[in-house]
Amino acid sequence: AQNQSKGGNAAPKKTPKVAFICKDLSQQWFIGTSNAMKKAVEARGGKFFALDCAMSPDKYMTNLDNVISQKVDVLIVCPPDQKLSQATVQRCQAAGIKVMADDDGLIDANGHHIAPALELDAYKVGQSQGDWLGNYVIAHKSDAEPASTALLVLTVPTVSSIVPRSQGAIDEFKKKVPDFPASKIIQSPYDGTSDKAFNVAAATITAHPEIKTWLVVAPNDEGAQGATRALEQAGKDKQATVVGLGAYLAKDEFKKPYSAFKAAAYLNESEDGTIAGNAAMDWIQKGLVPYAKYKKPGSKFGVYPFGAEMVDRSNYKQIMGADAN
Amino acid sequence: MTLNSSVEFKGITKTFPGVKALDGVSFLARGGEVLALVGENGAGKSTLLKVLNGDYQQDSGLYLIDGAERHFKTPQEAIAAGVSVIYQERQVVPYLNVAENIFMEEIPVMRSGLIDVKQLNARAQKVIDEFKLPIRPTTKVKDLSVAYQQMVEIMKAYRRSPKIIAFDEPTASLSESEISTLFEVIERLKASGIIILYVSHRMKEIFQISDQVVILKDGKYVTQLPTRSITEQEIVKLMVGRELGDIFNGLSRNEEIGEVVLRVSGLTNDYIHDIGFELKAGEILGFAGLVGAGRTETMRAIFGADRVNSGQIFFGGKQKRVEAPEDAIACGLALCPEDRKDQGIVGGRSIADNISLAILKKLSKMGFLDKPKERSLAEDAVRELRIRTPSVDKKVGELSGGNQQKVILARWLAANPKVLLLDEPTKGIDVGSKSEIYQLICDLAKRGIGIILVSSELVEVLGLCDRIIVMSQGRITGELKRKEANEEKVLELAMAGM
Amino acid sequence: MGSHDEITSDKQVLGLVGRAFKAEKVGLLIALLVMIIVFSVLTQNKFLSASNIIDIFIASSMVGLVTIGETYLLIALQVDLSAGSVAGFSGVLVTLLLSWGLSMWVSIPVVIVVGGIIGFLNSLMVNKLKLEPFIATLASMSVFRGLAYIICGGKSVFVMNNTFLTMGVGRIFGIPIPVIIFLVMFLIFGIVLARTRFGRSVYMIGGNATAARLAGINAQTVKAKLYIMTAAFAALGGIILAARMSSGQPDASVGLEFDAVTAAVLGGVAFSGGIGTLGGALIGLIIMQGFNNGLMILNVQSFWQTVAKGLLLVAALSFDYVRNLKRKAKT
Amino acid sequence: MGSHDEITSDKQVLGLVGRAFKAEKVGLLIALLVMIIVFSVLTQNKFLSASNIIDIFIASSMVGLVTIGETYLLIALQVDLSAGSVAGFSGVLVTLLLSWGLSMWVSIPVVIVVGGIIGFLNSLMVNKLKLEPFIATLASMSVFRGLAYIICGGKSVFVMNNTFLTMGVGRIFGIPIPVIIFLVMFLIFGIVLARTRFGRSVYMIGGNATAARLAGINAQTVKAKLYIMTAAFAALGGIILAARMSSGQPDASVGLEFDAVTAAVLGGVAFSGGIGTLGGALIGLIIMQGFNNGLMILNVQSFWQTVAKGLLLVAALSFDYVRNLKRKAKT
Ligand SMILES: Nc1ncnc2c1ncn2[C@@H]1O[C@H](COP(=O)(O)OP(=O)(O)OP(=O)(O)O)[C@@H](O)[C@H]1O
Ligand SMILES: Nc1ncnc2c1ncn2[C@@H]1O[C@H](COP(=O)(O)OP(=O)(O)OP(=O)(O)O)[C@@H](O)[C@H]1O
Ligand SMILES: [Mg+2]
Ligand SMILES: [Mg+2]
Repeated sequence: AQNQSKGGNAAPKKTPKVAFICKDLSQQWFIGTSNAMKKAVEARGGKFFALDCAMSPDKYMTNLDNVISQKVDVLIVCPPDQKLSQATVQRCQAAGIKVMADDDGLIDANGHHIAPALELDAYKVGQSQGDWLGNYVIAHKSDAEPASTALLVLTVPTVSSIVPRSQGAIDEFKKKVPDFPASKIIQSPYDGTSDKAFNVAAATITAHPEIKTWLVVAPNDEGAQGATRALEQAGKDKQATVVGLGAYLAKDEFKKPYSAFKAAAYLNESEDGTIAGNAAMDWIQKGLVPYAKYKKPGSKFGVYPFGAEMVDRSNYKQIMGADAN
Repeated sequence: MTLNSSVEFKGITKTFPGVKALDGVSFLARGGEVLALVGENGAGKSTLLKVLNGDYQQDSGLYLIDGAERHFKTPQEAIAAGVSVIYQERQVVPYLNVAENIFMEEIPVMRSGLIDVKQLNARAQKVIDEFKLPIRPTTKVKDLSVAYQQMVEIMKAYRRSPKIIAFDEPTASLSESEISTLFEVIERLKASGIIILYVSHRMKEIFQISDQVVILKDGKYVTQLPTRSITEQEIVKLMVGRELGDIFNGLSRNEEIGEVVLRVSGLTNDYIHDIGFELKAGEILGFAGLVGAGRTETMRAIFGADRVNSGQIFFGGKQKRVEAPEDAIACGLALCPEDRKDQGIVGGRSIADNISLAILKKLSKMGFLDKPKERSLAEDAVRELRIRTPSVDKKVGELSGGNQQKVILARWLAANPKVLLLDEPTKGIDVGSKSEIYQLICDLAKRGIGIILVSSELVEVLGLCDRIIVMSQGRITGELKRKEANEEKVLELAMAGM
Repeated sequence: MGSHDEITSDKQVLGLVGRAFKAEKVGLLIALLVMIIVFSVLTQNKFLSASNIIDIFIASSMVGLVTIGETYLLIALQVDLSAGSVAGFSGVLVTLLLSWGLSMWVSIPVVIVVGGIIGFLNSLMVNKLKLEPFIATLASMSVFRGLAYIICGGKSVFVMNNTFLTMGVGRIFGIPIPVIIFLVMFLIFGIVLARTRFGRSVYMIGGNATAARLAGINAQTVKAKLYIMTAAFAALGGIILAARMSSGQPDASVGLEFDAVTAAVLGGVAFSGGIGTLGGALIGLIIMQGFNNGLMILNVQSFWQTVAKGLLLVAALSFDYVRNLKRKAKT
Repeated sequence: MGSHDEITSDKQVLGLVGRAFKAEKVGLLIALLVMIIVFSVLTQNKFLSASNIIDIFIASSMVGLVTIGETYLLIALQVDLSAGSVAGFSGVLVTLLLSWGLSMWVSIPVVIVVGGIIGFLNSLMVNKLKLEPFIATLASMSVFRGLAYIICGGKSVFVMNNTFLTMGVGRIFGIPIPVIIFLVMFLIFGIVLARTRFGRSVYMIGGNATAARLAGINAQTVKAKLYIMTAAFAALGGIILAARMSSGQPDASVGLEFDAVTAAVLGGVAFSGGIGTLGGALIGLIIMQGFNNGLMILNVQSFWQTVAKGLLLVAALSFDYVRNLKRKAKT
């Protein structure tokens, strides 16, 4: 492996080690990002391994202990909760390990970034859902009968990174369709699975028999799919519009002749992983602090704004490429 | 010495759903005397002791100890007041050792709060020595035979130095030697002025140990008499309400012994060695021996309930592999187990369910149970064996000990096998019912069923069996024909090699 | 004697309304009634609308299948914690098979058989390795959840096969097919449990395994059947869920077994074995799912839903408190 | 009798090596050893490095505290499924109290007392409402997880208090404080279980409840103590975790109770009550956490880790297979 460290220290170094502590490696998104990271790191002669927290803060701490013992060069983290940021940075500093964040930034009590981050801004992703839905409503005049139209926002209140997605969707939608009555925006909790989303959506439909046109935003594709099936079951899918997030289930819904599941925020997992993996290797091999060019005045670290792209029936193939199959 | 101590029951009444277990029972027991409490199965003996122990609360009536009215709300209060009751059902903690069981609520501790193991074991050893038993304080109770587990219970009650001690059928699983040790202890307790209540169905013991007899019938007090002033026949008549002749002479026996139905040879496992014998159709074969002789283990080995290291089993001349009870049952074998509580009853289920357990196949068509038939079968059994219960729907766990035993027996009598192994079948059954059960056994023999009767009650083996095999220390030490057998000969063989 | 006869005939009168309405279940029925009344009032009768009742039954259908298995198991003093994982695994497997082009008439039976094999493995651990059911099935819970992810690489699998989807969303006389499947299974297995030799042996094994064994009941065979049955039901449930959602998801049905066990226990099945009926379990299931549904209609905040569910459990079971008081007085 | 004496003295010889090394635990020790050897080889000795051993113990510390409680409970034929929720709730509560400006010397005791009260509530359900422990604590699992979210509005709470954080990350003679706390607790409660009257009464209740009752042992009091103890340990664990994470998180420690029960059972504690020691549970715990750690070092893919964990459970418990074979013969 070639070493191009700037200090002119030409002594051969051992293989660089990059670790990724991920909040949930059972999610398709993270599997994709971690695979892309691995590819990027290994392509440049590094060694990469990923550790799963299964959404548990305890496992995160155990994993952290573990990578510190293993003396990795760069640690990429996506913590199950951002309140773990300071513990992470302190521990890594003490151990002399470079740490950077992926998807969720590492922030202090005031919300300032305390490590470089590629941030999947959950709020922004939500906004793009809200934006799409707002445009759709305007274009199709879906809100012509306000008394019988409602927006169902499925959300998972127990997962801190999901809450802002829903909020972003609501805020942006309100901005686009300012006349939409606030009383017709219904937030309902589910647990992230299709099954529960189905039950919640079905109960909400029952609770509001007067609603004929349902607009639904879900923070993942499972939720959107469950809601779609519930709408079909209640016979209300033809007038409904469901927006998901991830597009991994949406792409197949698009292949059907009709589905109320009409759009999703697509996140490019391999792009995310590739950027992060390369940034980590640059840090080790070139001493370049990641994402420095995104540094805003006054802040210590740069944050790469990783955004989502909305896909629907018309454009998913070109935007998603191989992911569309 | 408190020779004037006493316990007096006045009008004790206790009802369970559908049964009046005790109905105005009054009597008095004095210190320095053994009072035997007798009555048929379900007469209310155990219930009375549980009331005294604070385990059950009577509906009405009261009891006085040393003239003062007492009312124990928990067994704990009873223990504190010097009452110690040994229940009919063994109550040991299997994974604790002997010493810990004996001293359960009074384990000695050091000043640090830690258990004083040395003292605990020393004190336990002392009690064990008083009972002259060859067991160690540190042995886990689960590793003891049933008899020694029973002795552990007796020692537990004894070492509390109680004022009143009550034994509920303590000898049901003991052999002669333990019984005589127990009786020595009881004599000593008696001499020190303790009040002793003694429940048993064994008339011999009652005359041997008791001073007073109280008879209960259907939950009611019948009479109290000095033991000296009454005969066995009189007691039985008062208990049962009719005369019983000599049980064994009155039996109508099977005279036609048929072909060999079961042959065992060289049967060996961890507990038994080289067991071999033959059983013929219509024959009643007794197995005698002291506790721990290996009779139970022999039956279990034949039945496939225990592993066998070597040996062969032949049914009707054909060698069969018996690896599990199903195999044995398929060959026409049935085993009525010795341990009622752990291996016999399904306490949470009804009498009918329990009686039909071994014949579910016969009772069903295409997998569906014929419930009316099951019920009538159970009702017949209840009548025939005089099981005291309001209905066949009652949970077996709520029956008296003797009645539970009758249910188990009814299960196996209904099974109608070719070979029936009965291990202590009359344990805890009252004298009145015994004669009926003996006749039932004889009737089965007449139908050509080969029967093995394992019993620690020698009179039973001698009176009922055509032939007696005696075991000692896991081996067969001899075989006696009915005509030549007597108590001395059996005992001699039972002690052989010890 | 007299008084008891009266009791019996009382019971027989009640018995006319069916086994599920036995005196012992009065507490349960009161709980069900109270729930229905409270939610009907709170939701202005939406709770009792036909479409909502169907929703409750749809939500019950999958848990319901597993509840049958868990009820049998609990009565026999066993438990299967792997049901949720098996359901998840089966949902992924069936959609994978379909996506490889296999016909659903092959895929479904294959997956149910695979479920049965998993159940058989569970029973081997219990019967042969003598592991505690709780631990043995906790192990397979872990194994099959892992395999669910592995076989699909962590990605949900989409199904397009319309005949297959009908199984999840089709209706017959207005009743969704999953509901029909689950109710028919309840009926069949309720009768099997209450009326057949096999059902009886389940009770007897739970009541005293040693006694049952000595009476010639092969407890190991019975247990094997129960584990196979439960896992097959879980597989069927997973298949139906996949058909309902038109995708197989590796993270589906986590905790399904706990819901099923909770439903059974709410319905009077005891952990101590030997007690309970499938009719009771059905009521328990409806109480549980009805309650969840009611909270959802009311759109109660999710955290409070969690709290309320815990309280429901305690409250519903405390309806039996009076009975317990009596029992306590006796012991 | 002769043969029996021999067996006992055999045991005594083994007993010299200490209680934890009793014949019954040989299987367990072999499992531990096999695991250590295999991982040492596979990880080129990284597994046995001092820092990794400390990692294993840190990872064990929180589960360990709850394992103490669950071991006691299982021996007494009880179980507490709410431990993880109580830990999560306590972690949030303590950080909230700290964030309101309370001193840690007030906050910590308060939270442990609150934990104890939760335990007491659990015991009330079991003792007074006569609910099955599994169900009673499943209910409080739900309730207190909900409350954990409610008290913090679903958002984790940050802590700055450095003295408090020391409790989670500080070291004494190079050993992390959580590890010290957990080992000291194991020692103390190990002695209490093995050598005190209270400990014996736990075995008695689990071994034969009727016998215990007749001997005047107040099972309800003992159970109440056990539930209080377990919940207090869970609270302590939650506090320590919060200190390690410098934040209280409402979703922390989900499933903690299952890990604790698994550790105990791996260590020879039986679900049937009356059997097991804390020494065994400690070995079980180390096997479990060591295994997790080894898989992590080897960077086994997470799905395969899930599978492997299930297989470990089966494999480790099957080391007792031979012993079980004997037992089987005697049913
Ligand atoms: N817990 C209970 N629930 C219901 N009925 C009971 C209970 N305990 C005892 N009984 C009933 O009370 C009656 C008296 O029983 P008890 O055990 O006192 O008889 P016993 O004289 O000891 O008989 P045995 O000689 O068979 O031991 C029986 O009919 C029995 O069924
Ligand atoms: N569960 C057990 N654990 C250890 N040893 C046992 C066990 N059961 C029986 N034994 C031993 O096996 C031997 C034979 O016991 P067994 O019960 O067969 O005798 P038995 O002749 O039937 O006497 P009993 O009159 O008690 O039925 C005894 O030495 C006994 O201690
Ligand atoms: Mg009795
Ligand atoms: Mg015997």
